This record gives sequence, C-alpha cells and structure tokens, in this order.
Amino acid sequence: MSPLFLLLLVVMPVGFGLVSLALPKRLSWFLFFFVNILVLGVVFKLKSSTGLTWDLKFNLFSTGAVSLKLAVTHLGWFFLAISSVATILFSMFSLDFNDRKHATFAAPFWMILIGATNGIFLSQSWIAFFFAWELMSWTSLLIIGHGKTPSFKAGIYYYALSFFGTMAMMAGIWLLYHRTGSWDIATTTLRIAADFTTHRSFAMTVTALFAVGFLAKSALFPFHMWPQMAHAEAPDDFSAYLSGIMIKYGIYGLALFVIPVFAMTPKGTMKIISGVPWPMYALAWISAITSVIGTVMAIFTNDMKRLMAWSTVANVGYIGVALSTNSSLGYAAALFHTANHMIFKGSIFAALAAVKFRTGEREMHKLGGLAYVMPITFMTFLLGIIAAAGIPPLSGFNSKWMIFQALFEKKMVFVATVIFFSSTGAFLYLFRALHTVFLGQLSPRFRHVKEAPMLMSFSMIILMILMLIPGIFPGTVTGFFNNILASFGFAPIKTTLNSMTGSTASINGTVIAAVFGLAVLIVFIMFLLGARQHKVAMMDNYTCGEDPEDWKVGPERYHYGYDFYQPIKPLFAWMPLGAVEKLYETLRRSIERFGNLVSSISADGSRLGWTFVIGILIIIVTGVMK
Amino acid sequence: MNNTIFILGVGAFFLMMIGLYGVLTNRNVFRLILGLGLMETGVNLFIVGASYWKGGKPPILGTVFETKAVDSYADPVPQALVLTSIVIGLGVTALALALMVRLKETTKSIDIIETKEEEVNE
Amino acid sequence: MKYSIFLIVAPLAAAFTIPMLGTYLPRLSKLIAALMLLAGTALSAWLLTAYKAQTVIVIGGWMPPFGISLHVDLLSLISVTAVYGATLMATLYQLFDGQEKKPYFYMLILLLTAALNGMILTGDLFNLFVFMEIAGISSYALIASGNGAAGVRGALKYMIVASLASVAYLAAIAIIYSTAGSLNMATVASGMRDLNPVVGALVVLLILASVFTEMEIFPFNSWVPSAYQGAPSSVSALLSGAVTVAAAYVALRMSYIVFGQGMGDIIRYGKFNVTNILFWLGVITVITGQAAAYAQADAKKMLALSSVAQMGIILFAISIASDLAIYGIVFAVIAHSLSKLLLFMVTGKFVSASGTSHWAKWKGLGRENPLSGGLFLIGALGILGIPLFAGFWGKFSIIGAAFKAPGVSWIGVYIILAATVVEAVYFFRLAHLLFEEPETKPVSIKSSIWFRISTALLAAAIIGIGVYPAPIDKKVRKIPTELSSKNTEGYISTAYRAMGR
Amino acid sequence: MNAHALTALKLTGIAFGAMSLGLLFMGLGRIVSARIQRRIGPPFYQSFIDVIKCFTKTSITHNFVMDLGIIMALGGLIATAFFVPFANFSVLGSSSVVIVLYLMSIGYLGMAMGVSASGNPNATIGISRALALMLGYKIPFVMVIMAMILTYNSSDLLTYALAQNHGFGSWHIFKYPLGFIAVEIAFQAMVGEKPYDHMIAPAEIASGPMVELSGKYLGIGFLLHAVQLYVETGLIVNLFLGGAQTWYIMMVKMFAVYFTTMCINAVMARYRIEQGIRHLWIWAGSFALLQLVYTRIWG
Repeated sequence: MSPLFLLLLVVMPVGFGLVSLALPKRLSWFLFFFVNILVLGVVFKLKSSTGLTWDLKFNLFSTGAVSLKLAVTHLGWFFLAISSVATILFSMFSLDFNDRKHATFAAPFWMILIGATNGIFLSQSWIAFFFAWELMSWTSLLIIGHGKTPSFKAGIYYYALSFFGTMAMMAGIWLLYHRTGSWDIATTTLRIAADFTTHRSFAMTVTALFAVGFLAKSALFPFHMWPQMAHAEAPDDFSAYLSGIMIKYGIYGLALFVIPVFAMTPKGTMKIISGVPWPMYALAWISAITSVIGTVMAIFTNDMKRLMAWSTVANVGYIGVALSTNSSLGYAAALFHTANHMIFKGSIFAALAAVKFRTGEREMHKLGGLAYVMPITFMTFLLGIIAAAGIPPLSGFNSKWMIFQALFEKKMVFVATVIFFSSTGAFLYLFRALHTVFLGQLSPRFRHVKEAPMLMSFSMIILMILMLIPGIFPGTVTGFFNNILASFGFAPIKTTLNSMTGSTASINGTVIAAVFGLAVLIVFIMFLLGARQHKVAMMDNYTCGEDPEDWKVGPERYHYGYDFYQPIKPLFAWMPLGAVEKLYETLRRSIERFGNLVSSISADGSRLGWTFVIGILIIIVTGVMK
Repeated sequence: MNNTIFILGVGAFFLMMIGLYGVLTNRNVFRLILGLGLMETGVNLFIVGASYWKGGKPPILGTVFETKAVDSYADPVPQALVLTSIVIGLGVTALALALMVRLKETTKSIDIIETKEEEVNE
Repeated sequence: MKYSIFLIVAPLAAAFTIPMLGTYLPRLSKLIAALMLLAGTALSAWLLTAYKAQTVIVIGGWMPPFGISLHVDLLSLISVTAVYGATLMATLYQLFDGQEKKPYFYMLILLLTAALNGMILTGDLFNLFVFMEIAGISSYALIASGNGAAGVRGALKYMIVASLASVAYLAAIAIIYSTAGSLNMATVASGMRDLNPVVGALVVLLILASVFTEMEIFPFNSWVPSAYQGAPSSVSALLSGAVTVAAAYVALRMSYIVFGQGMGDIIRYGKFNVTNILFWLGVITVITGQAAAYAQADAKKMLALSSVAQMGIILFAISIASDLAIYGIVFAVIAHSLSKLLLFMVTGKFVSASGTSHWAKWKGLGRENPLSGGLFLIGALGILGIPLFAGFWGKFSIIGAAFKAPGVSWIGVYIILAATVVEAVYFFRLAHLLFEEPETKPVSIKSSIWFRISTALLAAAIIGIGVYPAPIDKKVRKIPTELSSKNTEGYISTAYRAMGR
Repeated sequence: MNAHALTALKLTGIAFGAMSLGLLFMGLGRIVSARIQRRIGPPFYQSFIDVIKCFTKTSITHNFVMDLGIIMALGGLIATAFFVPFANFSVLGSSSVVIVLYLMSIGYLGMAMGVSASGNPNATIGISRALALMLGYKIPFVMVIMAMILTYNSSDLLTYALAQNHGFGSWHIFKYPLGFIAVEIAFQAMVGEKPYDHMIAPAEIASGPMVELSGKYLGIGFLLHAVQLYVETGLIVNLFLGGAQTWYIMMVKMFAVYFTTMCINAVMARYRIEQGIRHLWIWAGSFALLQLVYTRIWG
C-alpha cells in the first residue's frame, strides 16, 4: 500500500471540490457522490495498513523543520471508516435532495470539507492537524451560511466559537513545540503527560488550551449553543453531516490528545476524585451539565431541526462523560456512542430533511400525520429515536449501557444520575418530535405529500439497517476497539460478536433482540386472533358523528403539537438557561461599543491633536512601566 | 548656560506650545494650519539654536569675516537642515491651504468635523 | 547593488517628466508612469535575486557620516520590491479600472514610490525625514484627488497628524544632532547608548511618535479611517499595500539599529523601556483596530482599521525581536500587502458598482459577480492567517516567537489571538454577505482584462505563498542574521567599513 | 427438543403468566378500592372477562401506525417481564436492571406512538403527561438502584434478590430504608395511581391514551397495564422485599405492594402535573439522594 494513498484521501476531495466550483450545480453533486465512493474505497483498502505513514518535512522556520505527517492509526482509521460510511449515505441522500428547487452551492465546499475531515483523522503532526482543522472550519461556515442571511448569522456564531477554540489550539501547539521540539502528536502526548510531574502549570495550560479547542468544536459547555443555531439553519441535507460527523471532531481531538494525556500521567501527580484525575472529573461534570442543558432546551423547542440539534448537544454530553471516566470501558463507550450517534442522528436529520424537502416546514406544530404518507421516512425517524433514546434492541442502547457501566466502575453515581435524567428527558423530546411531525392529525395541506424520492429512501433504509446491526451484534463495532485501546495503553474490553461485558453485568444484544422479537410475535398472534378491525378516517369519531367543521375544528386545530410540554415549564424556570448566550451577547455588544468609541475618536477632526498628545503620554507611560 | 541659547530654547519651546495649543483647540482648518506653522517655526528655531555657540562665525571660507580656523565656524549642517525644513514646511502649508480651498468649495465650510454622510470614492 | 540608487532616482526623474509631457501627451505620460513602475519592479526583483551581502552606497562622493548614504540589505530590498509591486498593481488598477485621472496623479504616485523607497533605503536620519515628508505630501494630494469633500477632509486629517509627527521628528533630529553630532544612522546608533538616558528617552519618544503616525499605530492613527475612506480605492490600496510596508520597515530599522544596536536585547534607556512601548502599543493597536473595524459600517474604513490591526501585530512582533519574529514580520508584511491590495481593488469595484461603500448594501454582489466575490474571500482568508493562505505563516511564526520570548509577551499573544476571532467575524460577515440572496438584482461589475490579470496574480501569490512558502523562506531566513547584534557583519559595521574606519 | 425452542416455550409461558397475574391483581385491586369506598365491587375475575370480551368485538383503527404501536407496546413490556426474576428464577440467566429500565421504555414508546396515531388530542395530552411524569419518578428510582449497584458492584436483579434470602433481617427494606420510601413514592407514579394518575385522568382528558381504543386495541391496553403491574411489583419485591424462594410467596409479596398502592390510591386526590413532578423530585428525590449519598460515603 503506497503511502501516497493517505495524501490522496486528503487531496483528492479537495481537488475535485476546486474543480467542481466551475461545474454546474447538478454535476457537482454527482461528483460529490463519486468522490465519496472513491474515499470509501481507499479507506477500506487502508484497513490493514495501520502505521502506514506519509511524511513531508520541510525546513521553514529558522528554528526547525515543519512536518506534515499523515498516518493511519487505529483511532484515526476507526473515525475515518465510520465517517466515510456515514458520508456516502448522506451524499446519496443529497443527490436526490439537491434537485432544481433545493440545490445549494454547497457541493464543492463539501468536497473540500471531506478532504479536511480525512486530513484531521489522518494527521499525525500538529501542523497537518491544524491545517485540516482550519480548512474544515471555514468551508463548513460557507456551507452553513449557504447564501441565506439567517443561516449565516447562525454560522458565524458557530465559526466565532470554533475559531476561538482554534486560536487556543494554535497557542497550545506552539507551547508544545517549544517544550518538546516536535510537531508529532504521539510524541508530544507522551511528553506532556510526563510533564505533569515536573512542569505542572505548563502542562495544565497546554492541555486546557487544547481542551478549549476541542470543547468548542464538540459543543460542550460553555460552547453548547452553536449547534442549535448552526444545525437548524444549515442546508437540510448538510445538517446530518454537521450533527453526525462534524461535531465528532472535538470528540476525536479529546480522545486523541486530552484523554490519553491524563491517562498516561504518572500516578500521584494529580488529585484524584472518584478514581479519575480532577480535570477529568471536571470534564465529567461539564459534559453532564451540557447534556442537561441540551435535554431541557430540546424539550421546550418547537423547531424540529433545532430540537434535534439540542439532542445532539445532549448526546455529546454523554460521550464527554464516557471519555472522562479514564477507563478502557469509558473510552470504548465513548467511541461506540460516537459511532452510533453518527448513524442515528444522521438518519434522524435525514428523515427531517426528507420531511422538509416534501413540505417545506420546519416548525413542528404545522406538520403532523406524515407517517401515513411517508412511511419509510417515518420508520427511519422511529428507529432513529428509538436508538437515540437508548432503547434496546437498537444501537443506542448498547453504547448507553456501556457508558453507565463505565460510570458504575468508577462509582461516579451522581454523574450517572444526571446522565440518566438527560436520558429520560430524551424520551420527552424525541416522542414530541415523533408525534408532532409524524403522528396525530394529517393536515389537509399535506394530504398529497409523497414519500421521499428513491435515492433518499434508499439511503434511509441503509441507515436503518446500520442502526439495527450494532444493536443486535454490538461486536461489529466494539470489535475494533481493543486495538485502539491498546494503542493508548488501556486494557482491552471483553466483547464478542453479540455480547459485551461491563463492570457490573454483561449483556447479549442478540438475546435481547430475540426475546423482544418473541414477545412481539406473541402479541402479534394475539392481535391476529382478536376480532377484525376496520379502518376509519381520523376525524370521523370522538365528535359522535357531528361534523367537526361545524365547530371550526379542522385537523390542524385538532393536532396537539404547539407548546407540547407547557404544563411542566414552571419546573425548569429556576434554571439559568441562556445565561451563557447572554454573556456572549454582552461581550459582542461591548466589543461593538468599544469599537464605536475608538472610531468616534478618529471621526471627529477636532480631536486629532489630542490623539497625538495622548499617544505621546501612552508612550511615556508604557515606557516607564515595568 | 549661555543666555542666547536659553532665550532661543525658551522661545522655541513656547512657539511650539502656542502652535500645539492652536492645533488642540481649533477645528477651523485655517487656524489649524496656522498652529502647525507656528510649531514648525518653533522647531526650526530650536535646530538653529542647537548649533549656536558664542563667537561662532558663519562657515564660509574667505569672506568678510576672514576667519581661517575651521574651529571658529558655526556648524553649517543645522542651517542646511533648517533650510530644507523650511522649504518642506512651505510645501506642506501651500498644499494644506489648497486643500482648504477645495474643502470650502465642496462643503461651504472650513470646519474639519464631518457634518453629514459624505459621498464616497470608488 | 550600486544600481539600487536608481530605485529612488528613476521614479523621481520620471515623476518630473510627467508634468512636462502631461499637458501635451497625457497618454504617453501615463504610459511612462506604468513602464517606470514595471521597470522598478523588475529592477528590485533582480537586485533581490542577485543579493549577496549588505552594502553601503555612498552618494555624491561625500563619505559618511557627512554625506548621505544608502544602505542596502536583504530586508530593505524585499520591502522595496513589495512597494514597487504594490504600486504597480494600484497604478494599473487606477489606469484601467478607476476613474479617469489627470497625469499629475501618476506623477504623485511616482513621487510617493520614490519617497517610500528612499525611506527604506536611506542611511541618514534627516534624509529619512525628507523622504517621509515627500511621501506625506504626495499621499495628501493623492488622497484628496478623490472627488468630493471626503477625500479632502481625509487628506487634511492625515496632514495635521503627520505635521505634528514631523515636528516631533525634527525636534528629535535637533536633539540627536546637538548631542551625537551626526545624523548617520550607524553613527547615531553607536552613540545612542552613551547619551544621557533622559535625552535618549526623549529622542526615542519623539521618533517613535512620528514613525507610529506613519505606521498607523493607536492612538496616532486617528487619520486612518477618514483618509482611507476618502481616497480613491487605488490610493487606499497604496496606503495599505505600500506605505505601511515602508513604515513597518522604518519602525523595525529604528528599533533594532538606531535604538537597539542590533536586534536581540531589550532596548532600554535608563528606566525607559522601548521594547515595552512597542509591545503594549502593538497590543493596544490590535485590540482597538479589530474592535473598531468590527463596528464599522463602511467597508473601506473597515479595511483601513484592519490594516491598523495588522500593523499592531507587526509592531508587537518587532517588540519580540527574535529570529522567528523577524521571520513572521516579513511574511506578515508581504501577506498583508498582497491581501490588502486585492481587497481594496475588489472593494473599489464594489463601491463603484453599487455607488456606496456601506457594505450592508452590497448584498448579493458576489453572487452576481462570482469572480470578484471569490477574490474578496481569498483576500480575507489571506489577511486572517488561515492555513494555505499567505497570512498564515506570518501570524503563525509571530505567535510562536511570542511564546518563546521571555517575559510577558505571552499575554499579548492571547489578546491578539482573541482579537483575531473578531477579525474573522467581520471579514466573513462581509465575504458571506456578498453571496447572500439579495432582494433586488445586484448590478454586475465590468472589469478590464488588466484587473483580472492583476487580481489573479495577487490571488495566486496569496495562495502560492500559503501553500508553498519555500522560495520566500529561502530569502527570509538570512534576515535575522543580518539584523543580529552578535553578527559582526551587521548594519553598523558595514556602515563603518564604508566610512573607512 | 432443542434448547432455544425450550427457552422460547418457557418465555411464552412467562408471558401468559405475567398477563394473567396482572389481570388477577387488577381484579383484586378493584375489590380493594370498592371495599374502601364501602362498595362490594366486581368479582376478582372481572378483568379476564373484560379482556376476552374486548378481543371478540370488532374494533376500529385509523392507520398502520396504530397497530404497530400497540403491538410494539405490549411486546416491549412482555420482553421486559422476561428479564424480571420471579421467585429467584430467571429464564434468561441475566436480568440486568439497566435493561429492564430501558426495555420498559419501548412499551411506553409503543403505546405512545399507537395512541397518538389515533389523532385524538386527549390521548396525546395523556401521553405528554405520562412522559413528563416519567421524568419525575425515574430519577429517584434510579438513584436508589445506583445505591445498590454501589453496594453489590453488580446490576443484576437476581444478585439483589439472592442477597436477601437470608431471612427477614437481610431484606433491603431495612438496609436501604430511605431508598425504600423513595421507591414506594415513585412506584405510585410508575403504576399511575392517584395522586399521580395524570395520564388517565378520566374526568379531565377522557381516560387519556385509552380514549380512541376499542375492541382488541382496548384489550391490549388492559393487558399492558397488567404486564406493567407484574413487572413493577416484581421489581420492588426483588429489590426490597427479599425476593422469594417460592412462587406463591412471590405472588403474595407482589400483591402486598399493589395493595398498598391501591389503598393510597383510594384516599388521595390528583396533583396538578407540575406539582406531581415537583413532589416526586422533592420527596422521593431527596430520600433517594440521601440514600445514595449515605451509600456512596459509608456504604
């Protein structure tokens, strides 16, 4: 296997993207799909070539060589594989989604973004990582904005937070380089872990800087508000990618650098709380808070994409909690949930995109009853929310179960309680979305809505299968973990094709699925044995034969969807939700006010002399200052 | 310290300060230009003063002063500097006045403060 | 290297032919201006490639320190090339895409070029003053050459502040001359440390005040927004792409050679810490510049204030004074020059097409004219220091240098990094607005073939340096050694050798 | 006969056993409330009659989602019942409490889906209340379970049951007294009896989820409640009341739990929904939290 394939994974999508800037929209979407097939092919060809390295060193600074190093690691390949599998489905979905009416100019940038994604997962030097990271940032901003003013407002919010994190990361990279003289990720990780004994504050600073970068990208507290804007306003087909894959970069970063650093830190150098170093315990609570915020906000949101974005925030919270347990079980759980979330949230967003494609509505209470006209979309959404709620026998349960096992192992029961709260809250908002969009009364406006187009339906069917497989056979995904765990010095986890062993119990996905199947079969037979049922139109009962129209009650008004959880709203009134947003807004406004102040000085010609005099004073003051 | 140098120095300083005061307190372009002119004069005076020494002769060989010793000459460089600076000052002032006239023509005022949204240049 | 003198003399000579020819043969005079700049660019580029070692060029047979000498080193040649290139681009833009201008306009441009090159190459403090004044006068006139009151007012504002600066500079010269007895930079440099610290501090104060005025450092930059806004776009591009290059060069030369006798140490006069001044003013300028740019509704003012912020970063880097910082400065100056040229040229197109420089009214302009919109985006990415674009290497090395430097410069880095976020927001805000769906159909922009060629060249340069910085790197790597105080081949020793000492 | 088929047969038996036991409890429960209200009440087999009758009547449906949801609901709950040990016996060998907690949800989800596909707002309101209430009772319940997981380092229900087989004193009701109180309160809400019967709320929202169900759909609705009773009382018995060695003691203990609930149900009025959740959080929650803190620090 030639190392040039690694470069190809990055350069090829970028190149195709640049070429397709000049192509007509429709063609560029085909090219997009084509590129993804190629990427998937190359990724799976790379499967067995761990350690394959492509390195470009060039002397740039007087201080040393810059290295752009790409290599296949176990962790990187895992992320690469799941993301390219998901991407190809999303791209197949997009192919039909971007018809004449819906097409955006996103395809070229999306291709570049895929190149950047591959770059992030392949990078073994911080410079290469940073290059790919930045390339990903601004291309994704352009896609999220996609020429719409509200979308861009959301996108720039995302970008500002993300760029803030990127800048922190840049500082961290330099600090690392000055300390270790290397851009290499693995080397620096080892060195910085060792530094915790000798240069404690330095090591903390570096780790914190990287953590800020990764937290910002993965939307953990206090950066949790960007997904609800960006995911909601992005192109509908891109939201799946955004929520499925892009939010995982931060997770990848945490798993790549921050967590291994703490895991490798010599014992006794840091205060241990509940079996983990205190910064990780802090991360656990940050993640737990994130998941609670995500959950509560999702419960009271009326916009379906925004709701799912908050749900993504909550799920990232679970992943963060899992990572913070600093154990092989937790690390594996985080990876598992990452993979599952990629698929189930991807399919949820795909289903919502299909809904929006057919109806053009985003506010849930205006929809309703679409299950009766879009059954495949409905089934995708249903399986998606079952997986998201962590109900067996779908994939989400297995990873959530593993997260709990990791928490039990470290006796982090309070965090576990908080996570369980979010997990229960998930039923509330997920069911709300299911009901309000797909169940209840079908509005006459949407009576003639058709099922999503063929390719869209096809990719959704595959997504459904992908949600079922890890649920029934968790080993299909967990089988990859032991190599990854070993590469970071974690003990392996016990897992077979159908079962997983945790700290307090073991489960067998196949048995659960079989038992569930049996139970459903029993009930189905009972159902068949019962007397016949006949179909009745929905508005034909309950009003005892009266025509509901006489009371001015049409299906829309008969659909209970708006302000669904109003009765329990007072329960959450005490929570300072939105405080961070307010803080950011205040900050933004202060910058603007300060800027206006500064420019007002120069606008007024009569102050010109004064500025000069004040300037001289400032020079004097700064000159004599220590 | 020599009396003359003292007087020159203080004079230069005060000229500069008067000029600066003018620049700081006015928004009328003409007065601003006047203030700048005063400052420039002050600083020129300062340069000339800096090269003064009592009994220094004009640095010109074979003239009416008939001094042969180079030691007794006043330093010629500052004078050259001042000449240059005066010329430059003249140029700047002339340009400034021309700009002022343009300003008066276009806005009917010689106030430096922006009064309204102004037209823009491509 | 002896041809370096032509870098100053030739444009000066060409400038004075224009008023003579201009009345009768306006087209020829414009052609002369363009050809002159092209030749200058070629000459400076050739000199750059042929460069071997620092040289002092004695002018008029008067040996330094009495006569005026030119001092040619790698950094100055790079700066001169940048100035020429920028001027050429701006002139071509004005010639083919701007409003019709009288031949005098091109005379002023040539004059400005000559003055800027003089500022960069001269080895004499008073000569520097003269060139600064010439540059000043020609820029006032250029700024005022825009139609309407905005240009005149901008020019007047610039003139007032710059006159104060020149008074300060003259006063400093008087003090230096009366104490050190010479105005040759090398001589002054070796004498500066022996001065009474108070006098030394006073000199530094006055010179810095005037240099900062040219370099657009807060709060000496109160003229910047009005001047940039009022000037024709080609002139704004010149101010940003050429004048700042020269100003940054002068600031660097002053700090390292005249005040510091070679780069490296903290420059101190008694209790007066010059490095500290550079550091804090740099940081303050970045903060104020980015915040003010964020608050601007006028695109040209916004770009002007962004230049201010970039100069702040460069000043900050000057204060660090390490090899890596110099490296960063050169990259940052070049990237800034290229990107700002591109941005102002494209912005000029937008302004003339839409009739306003309020960017909020430019919705959809880029969607209608994807080429211009894309160029704006490339320029913005170049300024921002996004990897794979020219600005990255500069910003990246400056940050690295600051982290390596002892003392508190790491505070400044964090501030600058935070301010960069603001910068990203206002650039992307505008870059994306250009591609947003407008309510009414936006006007389409007509551009000449020269506009396309020159912007394409600029964009290619921005991306080229970003992707493949090695050619520039090869040159730039020698600069820190040249500026280093430890190096016996440094500026002062070269100058002294020329003096025969 | 191969082992898998045997297991399937056993499980089928458990399914029908659970349904019958639940129906029996429902009948007895009706008698209990009737006696408290000084009525005679129906015979104990009334629920069986009801269900059989329901299954023999023709019924109406609106769409396939309704059928799907109702089948999924009962199927999910029966699958949960398989995991609850009955008299120290679990067919599947393992009975992780986490599976029980999550698998139970598929029953709720199915029911919710089925009834909201009926398009009646009252049903949906009922479901929204049920889900909201879930937020109230699940948290205390889980906290108590976590206390047990801390003690035994196992999340297997069978482990807990077996650990209490050493006489009356080894019952968890004494080991985790605060936890038991918390779970008792939560249980009231879990089975949806007063003061937490927001979901049904007959006078308010016309029996909520049941409003559109007829014929076999309603029958399955009854069975749902029956299996739910089996699962939840079984959980409590296994968690706190010492499990059971024999099947009749198990049944008696399970009924005892249900009996308490019915007694409380008969004398209480209904909370408002947010009052109910707040009450659960404050009372059950704080007891559970105290129990968890105690166990975490000293347990």
